[in-house]
Amino acid sequence: MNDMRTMDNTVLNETKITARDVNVHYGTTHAIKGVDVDIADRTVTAFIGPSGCGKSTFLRCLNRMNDTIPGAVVTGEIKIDEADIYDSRVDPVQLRAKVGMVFQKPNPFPKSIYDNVAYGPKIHGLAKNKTELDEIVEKALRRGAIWDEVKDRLHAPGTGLSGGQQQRLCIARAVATEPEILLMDEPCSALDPIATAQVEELIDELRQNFSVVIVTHSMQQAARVSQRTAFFHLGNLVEYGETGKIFTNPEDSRTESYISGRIG
Amino acid sequence: MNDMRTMDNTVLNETKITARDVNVHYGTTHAIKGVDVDIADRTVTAFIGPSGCGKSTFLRCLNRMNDTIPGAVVTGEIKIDEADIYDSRVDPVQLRAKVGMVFQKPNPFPKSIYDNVAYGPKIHGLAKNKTELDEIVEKALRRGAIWDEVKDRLHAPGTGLSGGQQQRLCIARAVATEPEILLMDEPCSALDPIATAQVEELIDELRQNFSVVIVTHSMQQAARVSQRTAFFHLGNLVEYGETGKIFTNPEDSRTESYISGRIG
Amino acid sequence: MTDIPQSGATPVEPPAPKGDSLLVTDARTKRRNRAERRFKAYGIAALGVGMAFLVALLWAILSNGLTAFTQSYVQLDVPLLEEKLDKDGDRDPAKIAKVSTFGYAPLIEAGLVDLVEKTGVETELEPKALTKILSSSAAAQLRDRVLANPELIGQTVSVELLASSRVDGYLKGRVSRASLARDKNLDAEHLDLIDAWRDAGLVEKRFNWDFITGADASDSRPEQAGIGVAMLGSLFMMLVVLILSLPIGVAASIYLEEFAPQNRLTDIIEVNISNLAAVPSIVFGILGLAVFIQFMHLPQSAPLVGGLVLTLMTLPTIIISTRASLKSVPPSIRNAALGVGASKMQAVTHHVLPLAMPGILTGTILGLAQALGETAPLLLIGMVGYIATNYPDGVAEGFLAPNSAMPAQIYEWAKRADPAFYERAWGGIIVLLVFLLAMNLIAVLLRRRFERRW
Amino acid sequence: MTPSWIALIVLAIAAAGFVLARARAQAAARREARRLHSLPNYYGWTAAIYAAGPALLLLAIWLVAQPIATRSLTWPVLAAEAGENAVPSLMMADVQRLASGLDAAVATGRLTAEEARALPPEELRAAMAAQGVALGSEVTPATRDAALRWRRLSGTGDLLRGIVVIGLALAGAAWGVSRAKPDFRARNAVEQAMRGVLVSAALLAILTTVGIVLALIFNTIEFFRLYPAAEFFFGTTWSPSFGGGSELGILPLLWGTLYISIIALLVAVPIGLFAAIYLAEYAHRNVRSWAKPMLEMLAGIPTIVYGLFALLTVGPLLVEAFGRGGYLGLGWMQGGTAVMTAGLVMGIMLIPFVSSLSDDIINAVPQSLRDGSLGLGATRSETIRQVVLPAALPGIVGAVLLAASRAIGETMIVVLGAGAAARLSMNPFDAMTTVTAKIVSQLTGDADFSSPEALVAFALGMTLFVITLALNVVALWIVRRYREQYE
Amino acid sequence: QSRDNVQIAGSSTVLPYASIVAEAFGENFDFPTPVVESGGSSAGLARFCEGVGENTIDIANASRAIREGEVESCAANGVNEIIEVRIGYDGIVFASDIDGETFAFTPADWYQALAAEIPQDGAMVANPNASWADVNSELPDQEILAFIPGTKHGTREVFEEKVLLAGCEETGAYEQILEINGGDEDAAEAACMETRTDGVSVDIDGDYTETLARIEANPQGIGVFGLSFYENNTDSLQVATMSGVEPSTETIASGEYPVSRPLYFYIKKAHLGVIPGLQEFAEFFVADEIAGPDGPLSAYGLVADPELAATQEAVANGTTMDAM
Ligand SMILES: Nc1ncnc2c1ncn2[C@@H]1O[C@H](COP(=O)(O)OP(=O)(O)OP(=O)(O)O)[C@@H](O)[C@H]1O
Ligand SMILES: Nc1ncnc2c1ncn2[C@@H]1O[C@H](COP(=O)(O)OP(=O)(O)OP(=O)(O)O)[C@@H](O)[C@H]1O
Ligand SMILES: [Mg+2]
Ligand SMILES: [Mg+2]
Ligand SMILES: O=P([O-])([O-])[O-]
Repeated sequence: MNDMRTMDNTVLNETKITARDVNVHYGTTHAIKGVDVDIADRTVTAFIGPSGCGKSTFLRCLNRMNDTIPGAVVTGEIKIDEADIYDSRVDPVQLRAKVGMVFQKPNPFPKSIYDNVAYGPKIHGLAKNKTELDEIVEKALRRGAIWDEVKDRLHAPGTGLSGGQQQRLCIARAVATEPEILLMDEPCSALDPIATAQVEELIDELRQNFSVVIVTHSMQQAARVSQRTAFFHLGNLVEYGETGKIFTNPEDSRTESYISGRIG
Repeated sequence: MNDMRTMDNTVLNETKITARDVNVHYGTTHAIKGVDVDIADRTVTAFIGPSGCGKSTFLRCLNRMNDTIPGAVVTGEIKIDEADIYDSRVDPVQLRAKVGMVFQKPNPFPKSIYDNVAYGPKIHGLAKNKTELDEIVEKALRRGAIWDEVKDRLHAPGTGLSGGQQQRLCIARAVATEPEILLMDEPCSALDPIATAQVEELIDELRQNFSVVIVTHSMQQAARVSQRTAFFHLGNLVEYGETGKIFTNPEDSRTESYISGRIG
Repeated sequence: MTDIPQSGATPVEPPAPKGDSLLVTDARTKRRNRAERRFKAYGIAALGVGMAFLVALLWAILSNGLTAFTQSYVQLDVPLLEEKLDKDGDRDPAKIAKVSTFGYAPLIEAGLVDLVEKTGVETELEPKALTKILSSSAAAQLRDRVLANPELIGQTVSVELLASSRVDGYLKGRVSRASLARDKNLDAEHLDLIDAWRDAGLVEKRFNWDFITGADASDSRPEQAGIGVAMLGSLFMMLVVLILSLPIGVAASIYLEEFAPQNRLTDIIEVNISNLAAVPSIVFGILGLAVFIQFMHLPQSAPLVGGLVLTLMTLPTIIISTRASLKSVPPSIRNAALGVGASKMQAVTHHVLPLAMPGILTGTILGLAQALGETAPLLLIGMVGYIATNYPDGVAEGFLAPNSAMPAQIYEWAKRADPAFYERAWGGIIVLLVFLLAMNLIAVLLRRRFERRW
Repeated sequence: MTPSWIALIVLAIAAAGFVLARARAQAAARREARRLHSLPNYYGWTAAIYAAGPALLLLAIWLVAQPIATRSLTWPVLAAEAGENAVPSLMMADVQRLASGLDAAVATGRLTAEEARALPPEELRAAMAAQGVALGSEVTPATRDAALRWRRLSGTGDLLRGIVVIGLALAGAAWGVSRAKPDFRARNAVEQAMRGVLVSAALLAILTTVGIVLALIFNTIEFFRLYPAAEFFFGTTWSPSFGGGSELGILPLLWGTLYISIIALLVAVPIGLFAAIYLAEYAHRNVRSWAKPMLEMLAGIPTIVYGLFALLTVGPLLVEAFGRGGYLGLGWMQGGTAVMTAGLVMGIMLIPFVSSLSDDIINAVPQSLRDGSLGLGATRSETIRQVVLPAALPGIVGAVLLAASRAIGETMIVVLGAGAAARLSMNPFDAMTTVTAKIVSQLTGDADFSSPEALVAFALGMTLFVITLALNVVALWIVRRYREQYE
Repeated sequence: QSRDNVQIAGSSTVLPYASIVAEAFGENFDFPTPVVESGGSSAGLARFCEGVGENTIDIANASRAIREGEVESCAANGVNEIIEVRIGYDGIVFASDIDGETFAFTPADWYQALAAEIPQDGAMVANPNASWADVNSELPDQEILAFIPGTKHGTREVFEEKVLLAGCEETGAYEQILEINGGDEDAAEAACMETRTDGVSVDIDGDYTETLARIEANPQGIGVFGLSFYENNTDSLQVATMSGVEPSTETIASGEYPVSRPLYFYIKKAHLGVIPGLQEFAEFFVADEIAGPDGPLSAYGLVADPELAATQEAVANGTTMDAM
């Protein structure tokens, strides 16, 4: 098995997202502690770290989804394309249209599969007419590697899908709006290897034009798809760098022990 | 990497669950097609197969959780300890107390972490008093490999946990009632390698006394923890046998191609 | 929940020995299943109790009110004497109109005397006493007819006139001969006449459309009273209530539940709303009188004002139920929408509202039902009493012209002395319920469409 | 132009603005929606809102203001003639009636505009009667002059109104269209407007409260000027009498309110909640789909029916059981009217308030929670009691509060079921009455309306209002605390 | 929007008569039928006194004369000229279930049956009477149960003064109470009119239909009704005599039957000549063919006013209260 393919494209692009001294508190829980990070454009960045270390929390900071959690307080500075996204002039809606998200728990709308995917394109006006919309939906479902399974039941409810199918539906829903940055919180956790490979292919394809940030527990997956990896531990960003380097030659002992402690 | 540890305990025990010609329909979808299977006692059985092939559906048949889905129709015969669980004399409540379940999507109750775990023991009267209950809860949380993370916030709501923490909470909740058979639907999908190892240890421990059925997408995990593996494909049980044999020498070409197509 | 409620109270069973057959239910499970069955039985019982009361109430309503839907009429030939109605004989409408209903009474008396002779029944009744058989509306009925066709003067016309309430009651079996004997208003001889005329086919009981379409009548002629105009008043009020309270209520709830920051102002609004729910409806009447009539100079007794008052009264019901159902929509749905770049407003209108719709509709049903049946506030803005207007001329008139409402009409009838009004009151309740059912049907169908579990 | 025509024109302008702005935005983006900040429709809506919003608002204000202005400009014509007892508003009403009658006559062609102006005062009443406009008395020359002036002024006003309002709409539309450029945040603008609407809807609650307080306060103060506050708040006797010397203690009324409401809730909450649970969790879909609307009918039956039901059916039944010589031999009850009678019947009426709303809320609890509990071997009832109900609790509390509120506000059932006499007693089989019932009866009674016996209705209303307000504040506070502990 | 119909509000006792007149008025005149609202004398007068103008009512019906304080607050709001019109009398009768015993009362019987406390041997004791026979041996031996008007009703005042207080004086109890309380006349009157609270005397805040329903549920009860209500329900009620006189429009008009009260309506003079039809309606109301002894009002149970002619004149001339 080629678990640790070496990176063939380490050309790092310009910075897309800059985070400085980001702190997140949930009431008294200090979930993210002074994280600084630069995320490059046209790059896949992987967030790894033990469960509960704050990966999802940090990811949600990047498109201000934390705003919706009562009691969550975000401080520090996060800039996307030089613009501070917590600036009062920034419209979180526009931000989220630009920064798409796949949530950790699949959360399809209680609507049909078609409507689930078509929703984003509709509100962003990406389709001029029904045919175009149909095309967009089909393309997104194909990219989400779920088209074959659902093409005969596009009007069945999205909540009646299996766990992995729901996950892929959510991926399709997120890519349908063509975001510039895609945040994916464990997008393959419920997927079989083949579907995983297809999603990874999608990620690779997206990287040609966009930034992708992916949270994963699979070191192999991180190694396969990402160019850069950030390792979180207890709310701290312990180490961040080129994926190859993190996995072969980590600087921090915690990274080292986390990586070597891996089993899968 | 030792992805494919060979089985050291292939002593197969007596049959715990027998399924004959099980069919499940969701309305017009034929999700499970004539599955026959014998699941042994004190054994870990893994269900593998591509996403949407019917693993969860079949798993839910084993403790009659499909009863709660409107439109789901189960036919065929499933016997646990010689008793047909679809017999009218069988009380699904008692059945489910005996056959525990961890769901694919973590679904903690909107209660405190403590109450989430204490819930099962309370309704089954497993604790005489508060102290005993505290002990049970602690033990379950330890077995779920989440005690350290939550011991200081036992009375915080379970819904405020991270994805992986919720998953482990649900595992703890299931083992707290000490079921004879434990059905686990992708219990480690949101877990990091260390937590995964701890849960796998738990599974191994449970196997000493009980039957465990686990759905997993990780071939390595199946190989590591299970003694027997069933491969599902498009609702059919394609192949079922000793894990070692399935992974090294599958009979069916579909099994073969699924296993070899694996990447992680 | 506090700690270990079950096991604290009951002795703990040892865990079932492993390998127990599933076919045998263990003692604890049996006990729990009994509790389960009990629980379910409570549910069935509760539903049964509710239904039983409903059936009892409906039975009472139907058995008391169905008779209001039939009415007795007397067929009478009346000589329209020219010397009484048009002394000058020039058929000048202005002069004909000068003859008041009192001028027509003798004509009717004459017609009755003729009829008695024609049917050949012996009676000692005075001609004046004979008119007790007919409704006092007879003269007006006749006058209207003459004013509409002055050329009838001089002829003998055959008219169908309402029988008086007691004659009607006798024909319906509501009043017996025995009880009428004690009644000062009608004698046994009247009844003999009625029996004879009925056999001759001159007195007839049939379905009473006028009750459903007509206007109120004064206390002395229950047989003429109808609920139609009041129904129209209710309809216009409900239109106002629906048009205002549903959007306002939903808008206020959305603001409070989805947008409002947690601050003093929202707290004050929240407390205010739940408090308004507890304000007695009559106080809303006081408010309506002060604000809408005295301050804003809206017309008195107008459905528009009634609708506004009822809107204020209904709002808390709709807001409370809408908020409750908005609250019950899982946050993951909102997150999903926000995550694809929907604005909060879009997330709410596209996803949350449809999911909360059943609760909103329930609140609307309850609120409208309450508003439809409310009398007390109408008392103060002048919609209760004798408001026998005819049908409004147009839609705007419908909102502004004086009118009553069904519950007010029913309340008014229920107070009146003549027992025939009591029957009408129950009949009115039937109409009100049918109206309510029709109104709810739409909401119920909509609600069924929106219901889903996820 | 009539106001409705102006409104229609404004709406038409708004629609045109919508189309133009939308087209302009699309053109600017070269039909590439991506380049637009918002969906094209939002640009359209912005223009429509700019066009219609201010214009319609102005129209509304104008409609209120113009008659006031016209009146004050016309009054001088009449002032000379008016005696010292004259009532300007009534005289002006006559003028107005005459003016609109003339308008109608001209509109229907019965009179030419010339004739309308030239008609001598003596002939006006007859002319108006022919037009179907009844005038109270003969028309004086001054009245006629005033009417003519009124017609002139309002004619000018109407014209001006049309021009200004439509102009404003055009300006708004133009402004909206001119802003329809790709980077204009049209959606935000529209949503801001929507938010404004939402906030004003919520503020209506405060307005209503202010209105209620204002409607009650003056008479309440007047009452306390006539009757000592201490005796009102702490008096234990309620016995108004016409000749004065009434005792108007609120305590027995409050006690009755509390007692009857509690009994009503004791009936309605368990029955309603269990019915809701049954409908949402156990009943077959079909059963639910007809049983629920049926129960809702209970909320729509007029309360007078419930009152009669209490008086004629429930009361006598209870007396048979609990009265003297009843088959329970208890002798607790003296007559059919009692707290118990009214409470029971009111409880029935309130069942749907609890059941329907709770049913919706319970139904909205996600299935995965039920699965989680059932999967642990819980019975359905355990699942319901320990998982579903707690999750649905906020909504259920709302439903119960709603029922409690209605119980406090109910009159007819109390009057017929519980009696009219106020009493402080512990026995639920005694007749008592409530604050609300007394508000209604004192307000619709025969006492001198400026006497304490009638004014007390306002004080009662105010007191009840303040008490329920205080209770609601406490309830909110408790809910908050409870919630904070939980999260 | 100008109003073109007459607006009337007030007493529910006067409402039936006013509605009969309004209906006839609508039938015979070209003016629209007046709107007659109920809501009680007090509420009606309160609205009457709110001021003059189109958005106030023209006529208030009242089952009692307007009070001093009300006239003052009327004046304070600019309602200075009020025309008082007495339309007749409302007889108050005592009636019981038609199938029960027959009663012949005197005010003394009622006082002794319903007083909260009666004087006995120089002290006030709680009323011990349980049966009508205890009160007066000529009355049937039937449990006392009386449905009397609640304190909101004007009828209650008439009942207290013309029955209870009269009975109190008749029996000599009044003197005894004065003796006991040391000559305080107000207190003595109040004591005479206080009714017992042990469930024997039941206040009715609703209408006569409610009283009737209560008698149906409790056939031994005796209720207080208006004459017209009784006359419409002679098939279920029997009337009791008072001091030997049977109530009827004649005995009341002649003053033989003691318990009755006058009914009024009040017209805002400022509205005459301005509200179309107001003058005509007022005159129509008191016309002989309507309010006279042979008119429909009398047929319905109103006791015609013997001084109707004077009233007619006052209405025609618009004589206001001050001028009278
Ligand atoms: N509630 C439902 N209604 C209708 N179809 C369903 C429902 N649940 C599952 N299915 C369909 O049944 C098939 C099997 O679903 P199941 O959940 O068992 O798959 P699975 O093997 O668990 O897949 P995964 O690995 O993605 O969880 C799928 O095609 C799915 O779409
Ligand atoms: N809504 C919340 N309220 C309170 N605490 C929270 C909330 N969400 C997360 N936390 C806590 O914040 C910490 C970080 O959570 P986060 O979800 O970011 O973890 P994660 O790295 O995504 O973990 P996992 O891999 O398990 O998903 C955890 O300790 C978690 O318990
Ligand atoms: Mg996470
Ligand atoms: Mg699955
Ligand atoms: O309504 P009343 O004033 O006559 O009691």
